[in-house]
Amino acid sequence: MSQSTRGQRRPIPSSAFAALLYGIMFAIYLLYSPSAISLAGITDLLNNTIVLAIAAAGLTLVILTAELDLSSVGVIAVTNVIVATVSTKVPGGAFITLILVCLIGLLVGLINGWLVAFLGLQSLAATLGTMIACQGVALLILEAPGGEVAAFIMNRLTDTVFGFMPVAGLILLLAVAGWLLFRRSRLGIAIYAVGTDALAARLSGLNVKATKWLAFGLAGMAYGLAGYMLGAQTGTGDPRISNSFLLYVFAAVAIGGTPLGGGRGGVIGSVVGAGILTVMQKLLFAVGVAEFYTNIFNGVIMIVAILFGNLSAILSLRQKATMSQHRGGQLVPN
Amino acid sequence: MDSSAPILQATNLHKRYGATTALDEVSFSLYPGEVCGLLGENGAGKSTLVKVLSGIVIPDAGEIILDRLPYHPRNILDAKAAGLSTAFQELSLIPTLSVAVNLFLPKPKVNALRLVSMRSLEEEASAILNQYGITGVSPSALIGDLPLAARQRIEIVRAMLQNPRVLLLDEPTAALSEREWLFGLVDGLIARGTSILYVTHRLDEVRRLCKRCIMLRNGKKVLEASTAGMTDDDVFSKMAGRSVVESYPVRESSINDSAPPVLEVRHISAARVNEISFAVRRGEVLGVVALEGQGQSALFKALVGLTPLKQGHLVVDGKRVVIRSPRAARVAGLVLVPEERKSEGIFNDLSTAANISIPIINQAASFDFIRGKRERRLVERGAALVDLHSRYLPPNIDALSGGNQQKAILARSLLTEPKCLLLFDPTRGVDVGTKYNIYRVIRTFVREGGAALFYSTELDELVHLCDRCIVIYRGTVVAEVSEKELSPHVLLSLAAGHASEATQSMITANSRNGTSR
Amino acid sequence: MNDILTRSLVSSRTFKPETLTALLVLLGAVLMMLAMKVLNPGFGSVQQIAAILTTSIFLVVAAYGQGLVILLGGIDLSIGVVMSIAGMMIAGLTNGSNEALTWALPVTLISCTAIGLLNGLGIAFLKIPPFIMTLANGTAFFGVALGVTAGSSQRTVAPALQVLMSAQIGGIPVPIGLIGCFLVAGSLLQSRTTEGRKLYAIGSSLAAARVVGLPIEALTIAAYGVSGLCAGIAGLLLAGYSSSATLDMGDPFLMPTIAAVVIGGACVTGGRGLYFGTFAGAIFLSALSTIITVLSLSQGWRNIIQGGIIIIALILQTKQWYLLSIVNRQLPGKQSLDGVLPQNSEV
Amino acid sequence: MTTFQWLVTVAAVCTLIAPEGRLYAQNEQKYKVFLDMSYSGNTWQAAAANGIKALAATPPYDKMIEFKTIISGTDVQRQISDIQSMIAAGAKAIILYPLSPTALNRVIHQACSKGIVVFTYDSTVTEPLAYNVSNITARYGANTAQWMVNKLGGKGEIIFNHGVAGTAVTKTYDEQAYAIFKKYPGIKIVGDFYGNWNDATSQEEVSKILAAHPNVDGIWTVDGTYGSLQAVVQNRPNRLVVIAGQSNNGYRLMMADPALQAKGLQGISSSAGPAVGGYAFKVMMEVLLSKKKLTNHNVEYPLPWVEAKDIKMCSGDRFEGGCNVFPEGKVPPLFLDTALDPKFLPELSLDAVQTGNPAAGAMVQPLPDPKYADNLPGINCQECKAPADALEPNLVSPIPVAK
Repeated sequence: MSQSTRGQRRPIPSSAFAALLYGIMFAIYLLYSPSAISLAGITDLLNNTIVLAIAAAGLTLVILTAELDLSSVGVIAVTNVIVATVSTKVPGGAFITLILVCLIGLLVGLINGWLVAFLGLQSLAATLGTMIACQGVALLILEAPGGEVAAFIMNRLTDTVFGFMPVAGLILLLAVAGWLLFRRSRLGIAIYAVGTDALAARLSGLNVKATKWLAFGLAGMAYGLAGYMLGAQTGTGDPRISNSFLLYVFAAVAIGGTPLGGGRGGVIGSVVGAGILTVMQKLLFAVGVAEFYTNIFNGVIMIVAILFGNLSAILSLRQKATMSQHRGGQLVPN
Repeated sequence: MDSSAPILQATNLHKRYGATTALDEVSFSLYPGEVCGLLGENGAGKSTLVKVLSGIVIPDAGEIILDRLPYHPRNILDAKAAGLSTAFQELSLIPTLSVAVNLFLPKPKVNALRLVSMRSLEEEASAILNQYGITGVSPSALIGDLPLAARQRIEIVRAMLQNPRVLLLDEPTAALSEREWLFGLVDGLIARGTSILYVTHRLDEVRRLCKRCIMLRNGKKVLEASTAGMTDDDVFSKMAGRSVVESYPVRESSINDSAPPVLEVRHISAARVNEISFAVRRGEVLGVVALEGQGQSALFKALVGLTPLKQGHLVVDGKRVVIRSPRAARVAGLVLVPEERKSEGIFNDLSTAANISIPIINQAASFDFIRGKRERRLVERGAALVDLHSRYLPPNIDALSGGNQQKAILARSLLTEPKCLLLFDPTRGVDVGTKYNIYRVIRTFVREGGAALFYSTELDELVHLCDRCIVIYRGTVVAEVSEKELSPHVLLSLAAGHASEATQSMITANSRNGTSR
Repeated sequence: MNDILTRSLVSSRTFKPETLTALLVLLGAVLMMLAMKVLNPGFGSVQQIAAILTTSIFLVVAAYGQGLVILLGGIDLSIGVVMSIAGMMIAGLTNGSNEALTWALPVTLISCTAIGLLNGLGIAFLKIPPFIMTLANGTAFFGVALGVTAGSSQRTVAPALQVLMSAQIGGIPVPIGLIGCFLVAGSLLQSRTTEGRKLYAIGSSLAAARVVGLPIEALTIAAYGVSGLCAGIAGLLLAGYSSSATLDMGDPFLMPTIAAVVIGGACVTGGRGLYFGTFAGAIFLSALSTIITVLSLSQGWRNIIQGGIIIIALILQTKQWYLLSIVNRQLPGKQSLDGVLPQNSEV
Repeated sequence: MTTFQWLVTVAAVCTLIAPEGRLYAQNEQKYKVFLDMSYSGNTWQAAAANGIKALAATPPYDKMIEFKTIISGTDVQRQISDIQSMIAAGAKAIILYPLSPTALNRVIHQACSKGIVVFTYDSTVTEPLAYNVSNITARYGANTAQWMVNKLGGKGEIIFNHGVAGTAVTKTYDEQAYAIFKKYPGIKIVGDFYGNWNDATSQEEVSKILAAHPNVDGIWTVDGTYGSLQAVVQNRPNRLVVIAGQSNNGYRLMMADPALQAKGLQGISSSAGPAVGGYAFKVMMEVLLSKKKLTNHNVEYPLPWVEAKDIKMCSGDRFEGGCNVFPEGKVPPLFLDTALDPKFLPELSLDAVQTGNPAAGAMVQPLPDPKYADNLPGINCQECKAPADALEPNLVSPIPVAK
């Protein structure tokens, strides 16, 4: 994701390759299941995508700062059971719950960020701790799947508006638009700077710790929102979010072209990555892949998706080779 | 403003890192409108002092007064607010962000929506680049796509942008070829009353810019003097803390022409390398002269198989070799001392000893198990070759100064018993004492039958150390200069491409005009 | 006296800060055991502690491979699946016959190693991020195993394996002996062999390793292969221990292997970590889960405590660096190395 | 390769596989039936799915339906997505193991409104248009806990092996069992853990608890019973326990072993059996073919209940003549004997539940009328009331509480 499109030619962002792959997979899916192009079909697909997409978008913010975050499944579990226990109990439940889940997500994210940025813990391990603890909190709130989600959340957020726009699609568009704006904010720029080179960022006067802290906080908020949308989709609360979901969140980010090293990539790629993983499930079904073959193909397609994304790296390398050499010495006559 | 009162006054600054004292009771003053040089070897505490003043490092003790007010910066923003800004040696630019964004970090201007408008930022940046005389750099270009020199300029401009009352320049010319550009800017700032602390290890720059300089050694201030009347020898001996002035080792030719050349490069092409041929003879140090970015880095990488050859081949000791990896190069007898010590040279989680023994660790093992005693003997032999004290061997290599790290890398290279050493700017960021040490090691190596290909950014080194030089311009060899004709002037004009069509006579003519030894 | 002690702490090559971490983590495990003793005075006999140690063997073994891979800056998410596959294979191939073990054992372990090698090949040559490669490979092989076995082993594990896990030699349960052997062998391989040394180097700086000409690809592949092998061994032992095999039995071990490595003081970006640390981390996690089991809380509180203790352990681990720096400060000034500036504190 | 070349390659691959894709187009006259498994890879799920698959391939159903198995995994959103795909593919009936009693309601409702017959097995959903076939309502927790209390004489230390935290089944059974144990002040729960229905995990955890509490008298489990008992046999071989739980073949063999009984082993083999899957499938097919009309959407599959005295060794591949356990070595110890059900599923042989292939010569037999289940709010119905005695045992009679 280049900061500017003018001036020198930029390598094609890997999110573009992810989008291309998505297009191809969707096209094949349509070939086998033409009914999927209907509004209902697309609404279903978007509804299936949105939880993963929002969670992956949140994780992207953390990964851009060159940290890892496993807490997504924990936060989603907590906020999902909150939606299922609170939204029908208070007036205006849908809105109040939305605020509540965002705050809870933010809180957990800020705790993560504090542990990582200010106490210097390794993010992978620290967020593993908060993930387990959050799952515990979710179990305390709701012992078993159940509860009830306000009808407004359940029905409106999974439906369409204006007769053609699935709400999930609208939310995804808003998220993408929000990201495009956020990328232009000081914090957005700082996140890239910190992830690229924390030392240089610090010497530039950026507050590295605060940037990471806020990135974790925002990510937590996104997880909270993902839990909310999960509630909308299932109409219920479930204290158990499977670990396979966590792995899919990471896979979505990686397939979307954001390397775990930080500083490169972006939210749009991750949203597309989530789309790829969701349409993959549909595609495999439509093509007639069943039983254990699903697992095998799941694995193979993930690898293919990454190889596809690597294309962008190869192409930009080739481009680099023709550009000037960056590093060199100089001559100093003494 | 009262010109006699110091704008910046530091008293008894003290900073320790664990067992090391980085700053030891350092006091100094900086007056309005002056450039004060800060000299010292690597590891003398210059960078720490800069970082203390910039708010990056908090001193353990000591007082600083800035413009008559107590000054305790906790971070770089405090320093900026107080009117002090810094151009760092490490370059504090973010490679993945554009020139414009980097210029205005950490707080680029935002519009009513609190968003950064790239267009207005780039327009403003463009004006600034013009104003500071930087041409050929698009404000929308990514820093990572720029040559090092351009990055350094932007770093300097960024520090100056703040209109600081005190400006710290930490080795601002380390990657800069046109120093006059900087000198002009410095002169302009001085005229406006800005005070500059100028950190360097180059005496000529100090003479050119500073009326006064201070010098650190082992964290202590050892000298504060006017630059007038200072001799080079004085300064070097003070800096190194030795009474004997070091000199280049005697270059007694040890070239052995009876044997085939140790390394013969025949018409190789690779990325950024175009049809290069040359030979390094036994007992010879062949210098490589080039301005920055002429393909010299690619050449060295191609020689050890880090980048693939498109055509041509190498002959080592008269035998044609195929080198596709540094491993193959090592087997063939070619060993690279790489350009970027921090990232390509050292293994910073490993001890110095392990860093030295790693390529030949199998020799210290029986049945694959490393024998401690055997490894120690091996490492000590290598350390002795480069004069590295054995107390540096156990600790992690990242605790060592740059010079000692470079010695360890040399020791590692020598232990593999190479036929030809490929040295890419081995003295960059190395203190004076170690430099001479490295020269000696190289000469000793070739005297004992080795050969070396030596690239340096310092012409002086090339002139005094090499038996012969080749000049690379735009990816190809444009001239060859024999020992007799070596002089900074000749090399500079050839490297700049002025004599790309040069005939031997022209070079000779040039060398006569130049200040040959 | 103090000086001599501190000097040996700091300068001795064998006593790395990671060793201190590992010892502290082990101390934490011991403290938890003592807390159990307080909670329940009947606790504390050798047999009881042996029983707890026995249950840690799977983690101790599987985490070794994870540790090697993390040492390279990678991660192996296929460990759970490989463990299950190993158990299923040994049950399927032996079908309760000890004689069949002679060939079934190598076949199983070679297959598991092969899965690991495949991970390594994708990572080293196709440059697929380890996270995705191992996840995808694990998912795919889970599918293969599901296709072959229909989800659960229909055969019995060879009795010899079961005996191995419950037998005692000279009063010491065999699994504990195995843990000891594995700890010694693993530590030697990781810290004393040339390959181990090269792994540290590659994990520390890939670029430098390339310049020096270390066999990066080969060792990457080998490390993932060893990870597969260790997961395979752990799976065999687990099948022997529980006298049965299912395709989900390895899953609970994946996250703990990562946690054990990190709690043991390794750095997830590579280049740092000792097997002794991983071992300590595994024992710590076993003790933690024991104490949580005995506390009789609702699962919610169990999770909260478990997560909390992991975080506290990590915080204490970072504080330990202060301890070390205090120790360093005791050194007399002339001992200091000129120009010695720890990289991270300088900036 | 250039991007263009890649596109061409991909397009070529697409055209190659496209013709095969019409696999739903033919066989229009057959009923399209889907099995949606969620978990895969444990003994129970494998046996249940194999039973269903074998029945689907048993005449006359093999000619009548087009049967397909989908593995959705443990992520509920994927199960939703797959059910949507099944609706789109024109399913006539779906039999599934639901991951949540409530999360699938909307998509199941969608399916049912399109006339698709939706059956769940073992786990349930609260959607009233779907049919649940399960024995979650058969009070496993209350019955087994009471049985243990009776055997222990109302006092003793016990270990409580929960199932999977956060599932409806675990919550239901735990509630019942806790209520019973609480009635008897002599019963002391000294350790509890979530064994995740996994024998290896259960064995580890029981070993740890035994280390802390060497005098345990009983273990209550839902699954992971064999592993739990193994832990006792290994750590305390001379003093065994009273134990309630699953129907693993190895566990039943141990229960019936006089040598172990002499050391104090008393066991009950109950818990949900995989045969519930096959039973649900048969009921579903009868509903689909309009052979049966259900008046209540909750069907109860009878709770297996086998005590040591009831255990009888089989000589063949079927449970014939009242036998209910296979000799050691014929099946692995974890094999679930309740995968077979001679009464409701006589079509299934041992091979059928192990491989999913139909038994040779078998024909699907009609089922007797089903027993309808109690209501359990939040488990199998939404706005409903549980029977007043839902926490009481109905298979064993309680002993008086000792004062």
